[in-house]
Order: sequence, then C-alpha cells, then structure tokens
Amino acid sequence: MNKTVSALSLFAILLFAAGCSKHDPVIRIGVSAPFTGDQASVGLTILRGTQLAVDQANAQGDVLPGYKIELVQIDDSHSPTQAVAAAKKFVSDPEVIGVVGHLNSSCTKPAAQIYHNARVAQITPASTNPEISKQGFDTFFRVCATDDLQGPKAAQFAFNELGARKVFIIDDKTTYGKGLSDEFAKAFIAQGGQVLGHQGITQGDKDFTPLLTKIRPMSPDLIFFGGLYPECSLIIKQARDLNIKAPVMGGDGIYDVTLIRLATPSASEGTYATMIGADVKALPQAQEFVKAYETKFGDVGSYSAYSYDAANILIQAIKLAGAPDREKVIQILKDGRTFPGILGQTEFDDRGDTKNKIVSVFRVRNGQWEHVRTV
Amino acid sequence: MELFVQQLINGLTIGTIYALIALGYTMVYGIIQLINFAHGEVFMVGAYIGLTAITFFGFVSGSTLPMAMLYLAVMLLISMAGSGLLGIVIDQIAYRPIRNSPRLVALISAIGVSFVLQNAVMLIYGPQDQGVPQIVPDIHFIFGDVTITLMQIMILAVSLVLMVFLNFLVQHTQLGRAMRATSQDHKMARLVGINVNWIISLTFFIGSAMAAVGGVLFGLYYHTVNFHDGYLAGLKAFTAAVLGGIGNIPGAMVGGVLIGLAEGLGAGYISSEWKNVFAFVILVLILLFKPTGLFGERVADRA
Amino acid sequence: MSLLRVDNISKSFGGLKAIQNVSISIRPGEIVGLIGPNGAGKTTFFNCITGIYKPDAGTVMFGDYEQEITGLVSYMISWRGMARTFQNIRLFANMSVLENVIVGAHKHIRSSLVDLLFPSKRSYADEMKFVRRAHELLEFFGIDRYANDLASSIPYGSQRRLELARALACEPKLLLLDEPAAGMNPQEKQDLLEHISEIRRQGISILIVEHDMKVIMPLSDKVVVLDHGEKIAEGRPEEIQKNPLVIEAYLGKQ
Amino acid sequence: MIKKQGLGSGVQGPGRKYLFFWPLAFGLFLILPLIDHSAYHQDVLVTAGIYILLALGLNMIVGYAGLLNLGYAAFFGIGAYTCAGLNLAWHIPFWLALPVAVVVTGFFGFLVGLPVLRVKGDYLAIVTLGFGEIVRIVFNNLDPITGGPNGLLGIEHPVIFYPVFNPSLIWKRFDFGVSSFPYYYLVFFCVILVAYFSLRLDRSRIGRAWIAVREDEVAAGCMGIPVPQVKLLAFGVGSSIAGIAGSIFAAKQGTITPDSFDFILSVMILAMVVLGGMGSVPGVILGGLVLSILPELLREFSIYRMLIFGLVMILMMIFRPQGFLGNVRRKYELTTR
Repeated sequence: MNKTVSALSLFAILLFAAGCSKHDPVIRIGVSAPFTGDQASVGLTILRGTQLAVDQANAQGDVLPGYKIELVQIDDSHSPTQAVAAAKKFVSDPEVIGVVGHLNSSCTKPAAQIYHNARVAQITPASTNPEISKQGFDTFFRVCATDDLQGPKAAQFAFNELGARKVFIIDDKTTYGKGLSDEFAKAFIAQGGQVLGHQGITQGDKDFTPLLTKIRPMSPDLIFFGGLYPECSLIIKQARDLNIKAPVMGGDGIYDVTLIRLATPSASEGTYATMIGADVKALPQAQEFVKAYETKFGDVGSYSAYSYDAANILIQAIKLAGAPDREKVIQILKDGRTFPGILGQTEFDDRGDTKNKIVSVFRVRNGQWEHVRTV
Repeated sequence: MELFVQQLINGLTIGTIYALIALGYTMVYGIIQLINFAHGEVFMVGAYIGLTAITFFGFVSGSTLPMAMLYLAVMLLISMAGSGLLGIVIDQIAYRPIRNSPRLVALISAIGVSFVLQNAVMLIYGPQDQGVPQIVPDIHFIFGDVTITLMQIMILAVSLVLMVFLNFLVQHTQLGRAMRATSQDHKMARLVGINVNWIISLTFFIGSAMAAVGGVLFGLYYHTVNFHDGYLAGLKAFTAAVLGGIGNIPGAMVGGVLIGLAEGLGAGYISSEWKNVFAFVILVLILLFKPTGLFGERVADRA
Repeated sequence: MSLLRVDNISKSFGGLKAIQNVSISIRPGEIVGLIGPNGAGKTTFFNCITGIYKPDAGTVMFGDYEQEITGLVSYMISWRGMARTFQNIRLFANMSVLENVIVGAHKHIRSSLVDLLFPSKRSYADEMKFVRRAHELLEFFGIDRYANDLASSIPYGSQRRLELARALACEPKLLLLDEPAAGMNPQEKQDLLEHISEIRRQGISILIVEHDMKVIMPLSDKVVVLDHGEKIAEGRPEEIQKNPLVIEAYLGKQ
Repeated sequence: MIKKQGLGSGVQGPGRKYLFFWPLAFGLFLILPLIDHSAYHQDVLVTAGIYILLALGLNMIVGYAGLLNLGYAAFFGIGAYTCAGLNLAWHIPFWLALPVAVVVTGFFGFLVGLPVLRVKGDYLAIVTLGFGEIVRIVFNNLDPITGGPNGLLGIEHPVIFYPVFNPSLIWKRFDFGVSSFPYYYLVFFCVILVAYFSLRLDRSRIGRAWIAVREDEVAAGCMGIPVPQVKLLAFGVGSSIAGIAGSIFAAKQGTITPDSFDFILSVMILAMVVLGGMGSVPGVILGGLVLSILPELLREFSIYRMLIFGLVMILMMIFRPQGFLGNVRRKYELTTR
C-alpha cells in the first residue's frame, strides 16, 4: 500500500512543478483553440497562423530590446470549461501579455470575462457571435466580422446580384453556423425574398442526401449554408450527385481551398462565399503570407489569415508599448489606431469589433476562389 | 413517389456500409461476448489505409472503367489486410490478457483502444479532412427524378458479394463450423480439437476486414475521411448489430440496412436535425423490448 | 390447515415437461422430504414455489390465511416468510460472512436513506439488534470465527452452513433446503441433522430436497417422491422405503 | 490483519493501516487555496471537485449496485440545465435551485431506471449510452428551452449573506463571481458531504442490498431484497448527486452549452470510478483527483493527451483492474475467476 502514498506525493509535486515557470526575460503570447477532437482541423489553422507571425517577428530581431516572443499554446477542445481553465492559466502567468484566442463563440464568451478581470488583451480570430462584444469588456478585440454584418451583406448580394428569390437555409447547429444563417434569413426576408426552409445538420455528419432530396422538389434558387467547409463540401458534392443545380453560398467558414479539393472542382463550380476585408490575394503581403504558410504548414486554412493578423496586431501593439506591459497594450489597441495586415487595415471600435466592415464575395471558377466584388 | 424511392436509395447505400461494420461487432460478440468498442476506429483506419494505398500508387483520377475496377480491387485488398492485422493486434494486446475478467474491464480497455487509434491516426495524418480521389467515374443514372450514381451501385454490389461470401463461409465450411462451435462453448470447442485462440484471431481478422471494406467505400462515397468518423458510424453500426440480434450474422446485415433506411427516411420526412436520434431511439427500444433483437436467440439464465 | 398447499402445479420448458400436476401440503412445524432421481424436477419445483419460475398451471397457497402466492415475484414470497437455500451455493461472494447473514434480515431492519445522514435511534437499535442476531446464528452454526472473512474464502462445509444461517435470518415460517448435505462429510452431516431438528423445535417447518437417505429418513415426518416430473408416492419414511414404485424409479426394474 | 468490529463490519483490507492518511489529506486540501493563490490551480481543483462528485455519484450506480451506466453525463447536464433554467426563467437563486435540480435529476434517474430494469450487463451499458446521446441531442435541438447550440447564458453566480457587527448587525452580500476561491470551498464541502453519505451507505441496509444485487440478483431476490426497487433507488440516488455537480457547474460557469455533456465525459467519469477502485469511496476520490489533474499536467503536449489517456486505460485494465485503491472486495472478484 505504500506504493499509493508515494504515488500521491508524486502527483502533488508534479502539480506544483507545472505551476511555476522559467524566469529569463521573454514576452509570451497565448493561443488557445481546439487542437484535439473533431474541430481540430479548424482549430489548428489558428495555432499555425499565430505560430507563423511569432516566428517571423523573432526572425526579424528583438521585438523589444532583449526580448524574444514565445508562444504558449493550450488546447481548449471546444469546451467552455477548458477554455476558462486555459484563460486562467494564461492570466496567472505574468509573462503572457496578450492572447489570440478561442475559435468557438461559446468558449470565447466565458473566457472574455477572465481576460477582462485580469486586464489581459484578447483578440479572437474567429468567434463571430455579436453578443460577445456587447459584454462591455475593453480587453476584448475581434479581427473577424460579426454574424450581424456578414449575414445581411450575403443576403444583399444573393438578392440583388444573383437574383435569388427562393432560398433554402442549412446550418450546422453551432453558435457560428446558426448565428450567421439566422442573420442571413432575417435580411433576406426583409428584402422580400422567400425562405423555403431552415434545417440544421449535425457537425461531423457525412450523409446529407436525405435532406437534399427533400430540398430538390422545392427547386430553390440558392442554398445558403451556415457552417464550416468540411460539411459544406459534402453538401455541394451530394447536391450535384442528386443533380440539384442551385448554387451554394456560405460565410467565411467555407472560404477555404480545401473545400474545392474535397467537393471536386466540377461540383464546386459557382459556389459563393463572403469574406472579411478586401481581396486578400490582391495585396502583396498576402502573397508572401500564403507562400510562407504553405512552405511551413501546407494549405492555408479557414482562419490562418485571421490568426496571423491577430498575432501581428498584438506584436505591433507590444512594440508600440515599448515594454511588456499588459495595460499599455490594451490602451494602444483601444485608441483607434489602424494596424496594417493581410486582411487590409484593421481598426477596433469602442466595443472591440473591427471597423473593417468591407465584405468581399468570392466565387469558385475552374478550381480557384476568384474575387467577385466587395459589398 | 420518386422522392420516396430516392430516399430509399440514400438509406440503402449508407445502410449497407453500416451492415459491413455491424458484421464485425456481431462476430466478435458472438465469439468472446465482447462489445468491441474500438471497432468503429478499425473502420476509420480501413478508410485511411485505402487512401494511403491509392496515393502510394499515384492514381490518376477519371480513367476508364476497367482501370478503376482494378484500382478499387487493389485498394480494398490492401485495406482489408491492413485492418485485419490491426484487428488481431488489438485483440492480442488489449483483450487477450483480460479474456476471463468481467466484461466491464474489457469494455474500458476497448474504450482505451478507440482513444489510442483515433489520436494515433490524427497525429500521423493530421487532423484535417483528407480528400479521397475519385476512383469510380462519376456517372449518374437518371430515371425521371430518381438518380443513382455508379458509386452507389458499386457499394451495393461489393457489400452484397461480401455478405453472401461471409454467410457461405460461416454456414457451410469446416472453418465456419469451428467458428460457430467456439461461439457456443470455448471449452467444448477445445475438447474437439479446435484451436480456439486461432479462431478468435481469425474472427477479429474477418470482422476488421469487413469493416475496412466499409471504410474504403465510405471514403470513396463521401470523398472525405476524418479521424473522427469512426465514433458515430461505429455507434450506428452497433445499433444495427443489436437490432439484428447480436451474435447473428444475417441479423447484422438486415439490421444495418434497416438503420440506414430509418435514418434516410427519418431525416427526409421528419427533420435532419434529429437524424442521429432515430438510430439511438431504435437502439434503446430494441434493447428494452426485444434485447435478443430480430433474429437473436433467448439466452436463458438458470437459477 | 396446512402452512403450504401446492395443488397440481406444472411447468415445462418448450417441449420438456419438467413437473406435471404435483401436489404437496406441509403443516406448521412439519418436516417434509422431497426425493427422486436426478432430473426428476425437484429443483424446478423449488423454483416454482419460490417465484424464480412462473408455473404454467396449478396454485400455491401459503401462510396462516392460505393466501395465494402462485407466480409472485421471489422477494414478495420471501416477505411472506419463505426462505430457501440453493443446490449450488449462491452466497454473496464478496461480502463478509456476517454481512451475508445481515442481508437476510433486509426486510426487518427499519432504516431509510434519511437515517444515513441523520441516524435515528430506532434505525441504530434495529441495526445492532440484527447484528447480534446474525452473530447468534453464526455461533449456532459454529462459523462465528469467520464473521469478517469474505464468504468465498471460507471452507465448503461452512459455506453450506452460512447459507442456512442467511436463510434463517429472514425469520421464515417455512425453510426450503435444496440438497443441504451435498458434499458434506459424515461428521458435518451429523451436525446438520442436529441443526435441522433444532430449527424445527423453534417451530419452523422445513421442506428438504436430498439424495442421502441417511439424512432424509430420520428427519422427515412425511416423504414425497418425484420421478420424471410426476409425484409417484407420498407417505411416512418407512412406507416409502418399501414402496415398489420408488425402488423401481431409483434402481430400475428387477 | 482483519480486526473484528461491531456495527456492520465490512471486510477491510490493509487500507485500515493508512487511516491516518485521510485526515491529513483533508487538512491539506482545506488550507490549500490559502497557501497557493494561483487562480489556475484553484480552477483545476474546482473542476476536479466537480468530477469527484460525479464519480462518487456514478460509484453508487456502478460500484455498489453493479449497474454499468455509460450515459451519466446526461444527468450532469440535466442538473446544470435545470439549475440554469430555474435561474434564468424565474430568477430562483442558486441555493434554492440546487435542491430542485437534485430532485429533478433524481427523478430522471428513476425514469431512466424503469425501462432499464429489464436489461443486464453489456446491454444496460449500451442502453444508457443511447440515452446519454439522446439527451445531448435534445439539449442541442430544443432551442426555445435549452437555447440550442448557444446553450443558456448569463446564469447568476451564487450569493451568500454574512452578518457583520460594526455597531449594528448588517447583512453583507458576497457574490461568488468568477474567481475560483469561493467555489473551491463550496465543492470541497459537497465532496465531504457526499463522501460521508457514500461511506454510510456502504455500511447500511441499502448499501448491502445494492452489493447483494450486484453479487447475485436471484439469490438477493430470495432473501427478500426487492431487486427492482433497489436498482431504481441506485439510479435515483446516483443521479441526484449529478444534480449537485451540475448546479455548481452551471453557477460557476455562467454559460452552459450541450457539448459539455457528451459521451467522452461519461467515459471519463466511468474511468475515474473504475481506475480509482469501484466501490471504494477513497479510491474513487483519488481516481477523480488524478484523472482531473493528469490532463492538466499533460496540457503541454496537448495533442498527445488523449492518446496517453487511452493507453493508461488499457494498461490499468490489464495490470490493476481493481484500480489504485481497489476495495478488497473487488480485488477477489476482478482478478480471480
């Protein structure tokens, strides 16, 4: 039985050892998103975007005299409990100056409270639920558009440009997917369009033929999908297999080159997606980013660009602050300064949302995402 | 009316894939009364092995039909062999040492194996969805409003052939008799000279190989594979095995098709949000009112 | 007026007719022996009376007002004062010997969930009363020294006696013993005879299934013989030993 | 080594020798937050406390009564959603919502127990698994009531009033808020209470009835134990403990979403009970503590976390099926057959 007593004391030591950290001068940036589990494929694009930004900053010499930037990564496996635990771990480490964090709105929302209480700047590259910035936390910033911006713009484009009058809406029952498609529905009906139906699917599911078979006789002009590219590519392919001709439109969650590969170029021809900011491909730094990302990690993911920008904004703010001082960084982010980035000029309003209200629409033409116009 | 037929086809296609996986559950349960929780993961690994096989041979998509058939055959054989071996390895490492422990111990070990497999594949292949190249040419046969793709026909054909072969193997061959004997009573089987351990390994091999075929077809049909697919498909396939009567091979085949149809028609006519609920509701209902399933036999426990 | 009256009870499993219209009656304080070759249906008969099987036909009357208990669930029958032992010992292997006996008294101890957090004097007194009662029973059967050992770890003979002690803890009116002497050495059998006659002196009637004539004959007031599921004889032990039908059933035709 | 005791002397293995250990652990954890002020450690320990509560609850169902429940996270969810729903709909404070949540989860425990009585062993595990998945999908799809995927937001934190005696008596209001410190003691107190309740159960008439049913249902029936009622009671009491844990989780978290109550959590809690030592209260507490802290320690190599966890489960089942502090009763059952 004395084995048990020794095992217990071992755990006690390990627990405390994990707590304290090394003490040479370093600036830490935290990054947290789902790195394991079913959403790992999307979560890891955030890790890699931030990693690229940090590596490039360190390569160009010290951000601040004598300080290198270190990335601290914590997996929140899209669970609010673990996101709160990760936030508390970040804030309890004095060297962590800012956090690029959380993918799911359901994680970002409770974590934002922790960052606010501890006065640590947090920039989310992906949580688009409008409620989060309404909590009045001055430490919360967001580089991605909110659903209530992207949804209406997409509806406007669908109604006017595509001339769609009857649309069927599908969402993936996530905070992001549902929020986006609800906003789209509201705006589309406001413009006089007709929503034939609004059905949810389960994330991680593969077979949507029953739902699409039900949609076909309704012959919608357009199918709008609120969700991420894995499910969207399946919907597109299966719709074409059931020879449903209606084009598919989605939000920034489906704007990803993998969508075309998975759904096959022929099936995904004519798919539309809205995206924040001007056409990324046109900006020169974007080309370098894409090249650097692909050499290091492979295909650019849905939130690689966003997290890259979020990390760079944090790094620039730290440079401007002149010292690893959390409060200074928050003030710099808050005082309406514009930060150049591959998404265009990012500026935060008083609630922390990006003023970058331009939304561009992209279309798949012979195997490539092609910029159509800004809305 | 065409709508109903189309939903039938959708349900049948996914149903046969569930059936192929369900066979593995039924055979393993029949032999050692173990619910092989990791069987869903073996199905997923089968899909990945098939995918690796094609990329290894550098397949060019869109080629002629006979070439496609050749590639498909190669893909199936390799993944059947690979998953089959994996099945045996899992049994030897995780189940054999605790063969005589209560089933709760084996169940926990099986859950551990499924975690290991899931995360191992994620670490090797990376977490994002893997695209599966289009081997079977993308031809649609349209009858009025009803369309059926060549891939769907391939799935039905391959599964049917395999199921008939398996039924023949189990019912009419010397090996099949040994398997059925072992499932009745290990001690007696040993007495009449059957190498029980070899039979158990063989059952794991065949069950895993069947699941691998399901995995390959699943990958080709949906064009994507993800390390997390095994969990849900595994649960549905287990429901199918229980519906048919756990331990009963024809039962697993029928059960798989029924679950596929229930999902297809349920999602089509009721609502796709509740799609996964239908399978679980059926599972709970069968176990409560007819635990032996449609074809299972009553296991009386004597005082 | 009989304590237990069973009227042509029958039970079959699929085609096999285990027992066919068997009737037995036991008066309070009487010991009845039930004998018959292997597979005669003795255990099935036991299981039908104690509610483990539901009889296909026939009725079972039990208790002072002869209430009908046919087909009742086993714990309800036990509540009415019928306790039993099993042919192949079914003790609670991973509980201590003492706990096995206390479980027998489950019906009598008055303690509920609330008593766990706020123990009332009543429940504590009850618990202590039945712990003492259990120790008495263990001492009666001479196995009190094993009180804290695991039931599965004590010798075979003691396990048989523990089953008896556990059954008695239910404070039964009728005790059903399924081959209590199986696997016992002569000395243990002798102790068993004394124990059973002592139990009868406490006013508990007993129905014993047993093969060993040296145990059945001295004890039983009445002996019933089953063969192929039918009752072929009933009467005083001496008559039964000479009854040609019984001899033929056991030894086959001369 | 086994001493003779009076009341309900259960078989105690060598564990008795380490009796001094538990008051020491109690004292250590009592003063821990006072010495180690790191919010992260406290938060990990509060989450560990919630998991220990769940493990103690599941231990009654699986450890005592031997009813393998693979859908326990659903009861955790029902407790959380009940407490949150009451709070959001009628502003019922935490201290009132908690008992109601306990009763509601207990009721659902009975409800689930009813049909499940007819099913044994593996089938019972799979029926409860099916039930767990159904409940999670209901949480996810019943938007008007459960808020769908967004879950329920803005749940009020518990509030306590304590008397202060500067000149006159006034009641000061203390809001638990977000910091883990007050929750630490709330969870600590609940764990002690439930552990005491469990230990008393183990020695009581009901506890013995559960173990008897686990050992041999038919024999238990013949000994006058009402087997169906006893099983239902195990499900009811076990689930109501999840009601306590669910309420604390909802109040601390402020927002709850369906994906916190999935199958992985049910497996986690079952692993805590089994790896800790089924039927042994100290074992289950240790199992809960270790399996909550282990993922945190493995946080650094986060991608390998679940892989290692899977391996630990396999190895434990092969080399030490009765768990860390295996109850000596279980050791005989699990190893020798």
